[in-house]
Amino acid sequence: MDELIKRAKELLEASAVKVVIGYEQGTGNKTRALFVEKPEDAGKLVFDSRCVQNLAAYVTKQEVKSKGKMAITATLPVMRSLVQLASEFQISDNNLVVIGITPDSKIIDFKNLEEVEAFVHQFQIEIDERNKEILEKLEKMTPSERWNFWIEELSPCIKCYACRAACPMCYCSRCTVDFNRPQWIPVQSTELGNLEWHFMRAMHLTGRCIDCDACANACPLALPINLLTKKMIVDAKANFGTYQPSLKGENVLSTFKPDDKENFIQ
Amino acid sequence: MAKIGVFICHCGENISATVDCAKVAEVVGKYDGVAISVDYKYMCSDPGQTLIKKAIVEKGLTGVVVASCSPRMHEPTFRKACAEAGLNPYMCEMANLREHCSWVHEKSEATTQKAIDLVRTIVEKVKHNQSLNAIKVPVTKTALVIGGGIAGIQASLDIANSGHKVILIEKDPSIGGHMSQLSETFPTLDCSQCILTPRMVEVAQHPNIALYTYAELESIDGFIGNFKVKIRKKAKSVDEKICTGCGLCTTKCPNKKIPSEFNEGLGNRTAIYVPFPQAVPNKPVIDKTLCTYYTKGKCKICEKFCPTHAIKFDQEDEIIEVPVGAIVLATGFTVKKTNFFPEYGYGKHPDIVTGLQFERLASASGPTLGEIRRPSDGKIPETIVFVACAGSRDEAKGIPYCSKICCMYTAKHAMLYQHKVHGGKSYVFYMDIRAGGKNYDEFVRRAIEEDGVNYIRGRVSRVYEKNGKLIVKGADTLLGATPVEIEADMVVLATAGVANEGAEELAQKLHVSYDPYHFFAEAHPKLKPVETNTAGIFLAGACQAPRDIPESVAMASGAAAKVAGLFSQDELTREPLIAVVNRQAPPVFSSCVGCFLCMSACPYHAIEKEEIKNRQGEVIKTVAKVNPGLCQGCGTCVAFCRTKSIDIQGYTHEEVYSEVMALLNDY
Amino acid sequence: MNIERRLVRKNSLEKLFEILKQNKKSVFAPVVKNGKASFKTVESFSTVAEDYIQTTQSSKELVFPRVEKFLDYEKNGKDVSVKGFDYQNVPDTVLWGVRPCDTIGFGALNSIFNWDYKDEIYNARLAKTTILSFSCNKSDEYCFCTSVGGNPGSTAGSDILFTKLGADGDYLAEVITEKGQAIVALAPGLFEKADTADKEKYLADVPVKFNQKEISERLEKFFKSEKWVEASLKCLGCGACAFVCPTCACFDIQDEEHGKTGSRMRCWDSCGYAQFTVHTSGHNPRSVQSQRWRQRIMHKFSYMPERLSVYGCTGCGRCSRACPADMNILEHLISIQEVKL
Amino acid sequence: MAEFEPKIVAFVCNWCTYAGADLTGTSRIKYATNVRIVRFPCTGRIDYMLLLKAFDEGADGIIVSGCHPNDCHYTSGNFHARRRWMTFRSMCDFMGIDTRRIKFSWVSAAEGAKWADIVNTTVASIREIGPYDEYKKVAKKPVKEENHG
Repeated sequence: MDELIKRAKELLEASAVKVVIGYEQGTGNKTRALFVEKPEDAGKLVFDSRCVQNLAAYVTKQEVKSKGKMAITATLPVMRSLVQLASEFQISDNNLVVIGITPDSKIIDFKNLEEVEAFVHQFQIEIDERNKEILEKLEKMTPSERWNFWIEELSPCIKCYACRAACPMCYCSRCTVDFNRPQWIPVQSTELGNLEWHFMRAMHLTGRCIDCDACANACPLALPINLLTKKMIVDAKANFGTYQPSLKGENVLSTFKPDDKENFIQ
Repeated sequence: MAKIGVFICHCGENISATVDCAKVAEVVGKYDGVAISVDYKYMCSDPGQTLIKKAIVEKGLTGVVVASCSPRMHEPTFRKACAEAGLNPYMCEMANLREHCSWVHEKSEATTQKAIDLVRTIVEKVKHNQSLNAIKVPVTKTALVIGGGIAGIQASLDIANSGHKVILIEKDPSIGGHMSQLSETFPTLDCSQCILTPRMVEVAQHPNIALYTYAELESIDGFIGNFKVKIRKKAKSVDEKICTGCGLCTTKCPNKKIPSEFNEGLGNRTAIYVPFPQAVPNKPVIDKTLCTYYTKGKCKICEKFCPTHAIKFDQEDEIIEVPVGAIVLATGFTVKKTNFFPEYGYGKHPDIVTGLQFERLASASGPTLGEIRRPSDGKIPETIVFVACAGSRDEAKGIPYCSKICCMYTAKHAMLYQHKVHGGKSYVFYMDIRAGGKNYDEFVRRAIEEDGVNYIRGRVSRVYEKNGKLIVKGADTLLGATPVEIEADMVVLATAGVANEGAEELAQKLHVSYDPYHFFAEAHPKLKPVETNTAGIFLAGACQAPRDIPESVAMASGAAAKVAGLFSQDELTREPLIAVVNRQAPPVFSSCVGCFLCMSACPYHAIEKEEIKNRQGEVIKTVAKVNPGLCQGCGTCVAFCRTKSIDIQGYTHEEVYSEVMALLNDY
Repeated sequence: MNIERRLVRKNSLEKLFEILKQNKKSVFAPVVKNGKASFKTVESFSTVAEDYIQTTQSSKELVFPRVEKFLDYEKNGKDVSVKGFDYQNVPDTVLWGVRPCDTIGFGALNSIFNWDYKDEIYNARLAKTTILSFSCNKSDEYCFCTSVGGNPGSTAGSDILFTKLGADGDYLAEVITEKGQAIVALAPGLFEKADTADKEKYLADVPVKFNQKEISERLEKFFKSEKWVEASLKCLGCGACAFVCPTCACFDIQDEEHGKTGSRMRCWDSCGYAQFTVHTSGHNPRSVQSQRWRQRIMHKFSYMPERLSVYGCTGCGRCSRACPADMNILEHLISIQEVKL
Repeated sequence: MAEFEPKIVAFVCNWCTYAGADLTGTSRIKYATNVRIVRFPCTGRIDYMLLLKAFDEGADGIIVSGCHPNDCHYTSGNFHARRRWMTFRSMCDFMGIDTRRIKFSWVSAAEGAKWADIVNTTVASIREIGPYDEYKKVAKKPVKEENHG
């Protein structure tokens, strides 16, 4: 933590960046995002296992960007998000410095996003055991049981779109649900409106989601919506091979292989 | 408020026999926004079309639905009729009541109901249609031809003769390509140089052709009709304007032992050289990589002897930028060298040669002046073995395809050998004889039957040297795989034709697709054989797949015809059914967020980045933009734009959505 | 009407619930799922949650549902037939287990839904609702009802307020309104006399953190402050705060058409969304998040008191609990009080 | 009771399957009346949300069809579509949407008979599975009466 504060201070003192995005102590036992703009405020930075909010969601926010060049405290999920964002031309080395935090909590400096990518590629995106079990349980159900499961699970959804807001990949200025000519997704928080919203959200994240769980953590009703994206990761891996964010931008759905294998097209 | 006219066609009895057309007209006539709904015996007939035109004028229709046959049949007819009556042609759509309804169902209420549903769907679509105007793209009437082999030469001449400017670039010092290396050509055995050289000269002298040899494509920008290409003219170290082509320098150059590319390494050249006597242009270049002055810093003998002081050691590569409207790719192919074949000694034995090397031996202008003498000791081979399919059709070698030209040239080689070496024995090992083509099979038969070439169906497993002979081990599969062993003096491998080195890189530069073997891909294997999937770029000759001369020439003329067609108008007119990225008022400018996933999905590289700047010139936003010259209207981008910022004219979100709504709901 | 004080034995609550059901009342009560308490229509007393500080969502959806259908229509040629809201079938409902910081919120909602146009649908739903609230004996760091004029045992807005007298004690039932008396009348035996019971010592202790009036006054001069940006940088722009809030009442009218039939409905909306204020022209007067955050605070603490004479905050703390970015409204309000003008 | 007549929507590309269905017509091959075709330039254009919309509006089954791999008029639209279908289909399956009701096929412009067969087998199988009530229940009433009663 001292190391992190030192790095932040150095960057701000040297005017290498205008703002350092990190975590601070929040309400109760929570931590939350902190935007340090003065070297003397760097001392407020904290880092520990509670810091799970994906800060990459902030690097595309207009008012954060308008501060100028940013430095970001980046855990592995954040780094993955940054690589994906860079591949989608949302950030570049010109506006971002990455202060990496390795999975064993060491500070690691990166010269550029290519180095971040190389670091990230040392780790596979793997679904954790607990969720794997839930996925397997769901897969064993009949389609009807799964249908009922999701209708029931999603029925409390109030469509506050916290899942969207917390996701670094949902940076679109106009979401599909906000598109109304035609209204693809019903605005209403009804069974159908909820089903289609979550269906589409997961589809739009296919090949882009890096499994940080920000969506589920953000949900005020604790809906297990991250299961949908997790399932998409499992399937994308099985169908299309490696699953890693890459600066080359080879997104699962905007690329193809002529010999992609399926067993259902007649 | 929509005023849609609906015109139900009986198509004689083709539709009315199973669909109650009057009922369809009546039901549809009650729908909101339908101003007129009538049925008629033949809508496509003159009176039928007049009916539509009259209704457009009298009722002030905003849209027309013709419910008749497939739009693939008569859409142009009815759109034209509408346009004549003053309605935008894209406000006219067709409901397919014949192919998709009356012809595939029995007469029943369900069939009539389906017809009503189909018409209603199109009515709802038309309500959301927008007037569209054909896209006009200006055309620069200059073509760039890349590659000066026979295909490039033919394409250049054809385009130039149709009155348009051509820039022909060739990476070697002379045009002519592989054809200039050939001795005689099948199936007529006329001399290759004799038929080619006049064409080469014509290129050089043609007022419409600018020829840049020793030049390569540096970069390309733009789109059909409006390309901007940068050409790198490599430094020749010789001022062409001053040089008279006397050739004195080449005789004085002390560096005389450089293997000649033109002679496939069977002869030598100097560091300052003209690749072959008939070269066009017939002026030397200095090979900087091997010239003593360039490599060691001392020599300049050529400069001393040059009577016109044309040698310019300080010459540098020059890059010129030219606008062109179309590009013909004619970069040709190459053949695998003998070192590709471990089973034939990795090219270590000098008397195992490629077909192309044999061409040079058989050529009157070649190193042996046309006598068949083996490279090792110059002896005339008494026994010679030709191996067809050397590498081709061999999955294990990564070349599963047939190189196509080898069967014919191997027959020719054997024939030439028999003609030149009386009493010589020739053998051809082959897998199949593929001699499709005018007079081709007759030619092969002549080799076998009249010239006594021994054809053995089987593959050669090994060639090795023993007591000064080349032992060729193979099998004769027509005799039950009997092992065959021939003691030969020389072996000729018909090595596989492969894509040029660097073909992949060039394709990427031009955004042209290529196959797994790096041959350039045609836009459609049957119907668009000379087009690529990048509009305005065409293919000729063996860069697309191994091709013989007549085919290359035909392709070149085909590509030239496409170019001439493109150049026949000042503006290119295209159907406006293309994708469009939305634009909005500032400060939003567009709902596009610039993720550019569409870019990687577009098969035509039609999506570009557009930087939106404020008045101070600062970039506020980078958004996608569809180049109307390149977009072909597939709509792949539309389906996965998350913000729904791209739409495709003719199949917009609102149009297809309203179709689905109309199909499944009562109205 | 004077408040009547009654005693309800702890094991009588279930009986009361059953009597309500027998009288064909719909009961809307908190139920725990995924560790979160939420209001639901419940059939059995056993599913009703007991131990919760606050529900994730407020009870406003009972009178202001997430989706309220106004009308259905059907087109036949040029004729259109409209079927409006069915007032007859609004169910007789008992809102059970609601906290005083929710009930006080109905006051704000009433003002919003009746200040110019009388929202008949809202009023009809509220008229058919009887509110049985439970005072708080626990609070957490998010609670601040006492700073905004409420308290853990406030009777404002309730028909009957129950207060648990001790951890294992019986309940003091304060019958506040006629609606409350009507409930008592259904089960008079369950409501015993309790003239002397004192609820105060059983209530949660929620200290006052700021002066509401002072905040309002300061906000008037605070509109153009740079602080809004600093304060809202971490705001992600979702609608969680508005949707869980007991007084947020913004909505969006949606039409949905399926061929010749269709309907019109109102759906919850949130001033936190970037698209909330987009004009048809594309212009967005609140183009950045800090302006939206400012709107939220100004609306609740400046505009509402000024125009409706009621504050738009009950101190329930739901928005802070629900915020995925830990935007703690209490902290923000305290900092507004502390900032130098 | 009348036999259940499934409503089936077909999403097809212009160049192969639409033309193939035209050929079914010119060949006068008969098939069930239950299918209605919506024409697209390419399978690459077909937005998966449209498939959900079809179920929303009461379709019992869906056919999606385009050019065989390598035959796409636009070179690669169908390859993109194939990936999208693979993803869409597994998403549907995971959310319990009945994937038996969505038939994907390649029908070329020459396969008039195949088109008739695809339609007939799809109609028969949907007839057997029955109407898609599960989805209709959720979708047909766009607004569930929130009267808490």
